[in-house]
Amino acid sequence: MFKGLTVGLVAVAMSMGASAGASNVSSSKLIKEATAAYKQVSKDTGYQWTVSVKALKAAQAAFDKGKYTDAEAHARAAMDLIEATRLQAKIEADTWKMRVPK
Amino acid sequence: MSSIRIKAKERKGSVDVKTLMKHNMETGLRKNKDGSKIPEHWITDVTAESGGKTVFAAAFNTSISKDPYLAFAFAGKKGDTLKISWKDNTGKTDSAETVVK
Amino acid sequence: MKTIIRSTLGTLGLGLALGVSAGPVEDQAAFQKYYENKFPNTPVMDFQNGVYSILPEAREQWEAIEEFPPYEIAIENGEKLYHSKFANGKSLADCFGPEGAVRGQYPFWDKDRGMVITMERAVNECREANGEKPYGWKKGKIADVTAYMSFNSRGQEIKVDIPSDDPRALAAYEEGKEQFYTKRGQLNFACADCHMLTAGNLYRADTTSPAFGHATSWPVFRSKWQSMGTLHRRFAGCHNNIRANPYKAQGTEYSNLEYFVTYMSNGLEFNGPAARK
Amino acid sequence: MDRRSILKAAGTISAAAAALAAFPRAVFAAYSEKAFKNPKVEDSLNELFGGNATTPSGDVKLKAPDIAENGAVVPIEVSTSLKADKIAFMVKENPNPLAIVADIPAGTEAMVKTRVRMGKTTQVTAVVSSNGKLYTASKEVKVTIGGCGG
Repeated sequence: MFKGLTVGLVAVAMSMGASAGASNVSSSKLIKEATAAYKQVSKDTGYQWTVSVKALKAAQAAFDKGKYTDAEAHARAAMDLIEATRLQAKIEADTWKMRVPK
Repeated sequence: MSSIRIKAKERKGSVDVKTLMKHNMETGLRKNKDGSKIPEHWITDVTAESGGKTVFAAAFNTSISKDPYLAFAFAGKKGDTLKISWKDNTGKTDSAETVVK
Repeated sequence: MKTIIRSTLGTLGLGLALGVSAGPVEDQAAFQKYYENKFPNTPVMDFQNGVYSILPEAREQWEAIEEFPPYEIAIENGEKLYHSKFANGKSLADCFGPEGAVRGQYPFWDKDRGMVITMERAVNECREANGEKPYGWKKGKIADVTAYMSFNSRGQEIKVDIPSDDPRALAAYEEGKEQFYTKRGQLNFACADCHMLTAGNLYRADTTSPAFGHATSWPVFRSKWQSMGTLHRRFAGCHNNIRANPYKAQGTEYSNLEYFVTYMSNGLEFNGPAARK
Repeated sequence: MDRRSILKAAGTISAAAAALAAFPRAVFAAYSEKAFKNPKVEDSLNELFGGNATTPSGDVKLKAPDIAENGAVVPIEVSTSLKADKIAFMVKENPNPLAIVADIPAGTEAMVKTRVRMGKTTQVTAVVSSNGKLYTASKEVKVTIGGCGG
């Protein structure tokens, strides 16, 4: 049942380790990409995970403080969560029907 | 409108009383959004009188739930008046009267 | 990551048949049957008492609360609001009758407008039609007024209708149904996961309630909130719990979900307002 | 109302004057700082009853849930077949255990129901004062942290 959570946590952990050499420019770009992905998923699926919103906000907050490495980590985490949301929607598009009792 | 709701019903010479008092019963432990503590504010004393006599009284701590509920029973009959009053730690008071059914 | 999510599908083996059932009537019968089989000791009409229909220990505490329920204050406030005059001299009573005992008529499919009308929406539309500002959707005055109206409607049968001459009504129902059965949020839960497949199980310290009977008792005074709230307030709370962004109260998603969930409780009675944990 | 609390009440702001007038001056228990704002059950009992020796008794009936649905609103009921003049209720693990003291004048049933707050799993105790002695009944109430906060 908590597989979705695991996905999220793994995603965050992976992202944290992969953001060396972050700059104003590169983190700004990542945040923009994540925000664009967020908007696209909203459009496509009609819903979001709360944690994606939080990660995006955290990325922006870190960016505003000049902590670009953190900002990139949060932005990557957001992207992964947003991607997982898209995947969930894709799987569920038909799977939900299996749960209807007959 | 009084903060006190009373239901008083006689059954074989005994009056069952149920009362609910609208009061926040602030414990002093909760915090506002800005982090400041909400000061304690609670009903300290409740009294019930009927026929010129106190038929029940209670003192509360802050651990009584929000909108305190009390139920008790006293010797009385249909048609008696029952008055319930409370006072809180800020000196505020309220009271309400009902006729026993 | 994909493999991780896919593996969830593999663990779905819950003995459910594939495929979608025929229509709303069959859906409802199968839905109700599911709960009757799962909780054979619960009399059918008792499902309208929510989780207390399956938890004797909690039921005792609930009954103690019901001796003088906290929602009585809301009913009194609601009565005042219901009869208080708008600026134009009218009141809610001009829309819903002297006591507002109309709970049994909602939610309904409005053919002219092509949408589900909930009782909360009807209240606010009555206010707006009379030049008043609408109440907020989730708590406060809307909950007080509907508490009064629901109280006066207690015992009315739930008989939500899906007009067969308007395919959009069935589409709205199907949308609500999809909402109910679709996994959402980072925790990957559907309404049906907690309130159907594992209804009655513990989630940390809380036992989940059966969805059969979910829509009967609103608005509710919830101890957790220490205040009254509407069904859509609770929907939003549930979505937050599974880490999905809630939809807007009274938006299409929640209105259609209410349409479906209430339809599933057809045959039970409206018994709101109620006290819940 | 004991002497000390009358003096205290009279000494507070003017609004209290109205409060005092509205409130009957009888020998009934009134809120007292010493009894209620006190982490020690023994001290509270001393303050309330002039002694803290208690005896568990099957004649004291305490109704409280084994598992509280919500720690903020736990329904409790205390009653006794003893001839009681006061009933008190304690929540051991609360910062100040004493929750309520009720007076039972002649003619009033030795019974009280209310709803109390409990911060965590705790022993709760009903204390009945009868003919100058204190009788008790206790049980444990489990308070759990919910999983579906919403």
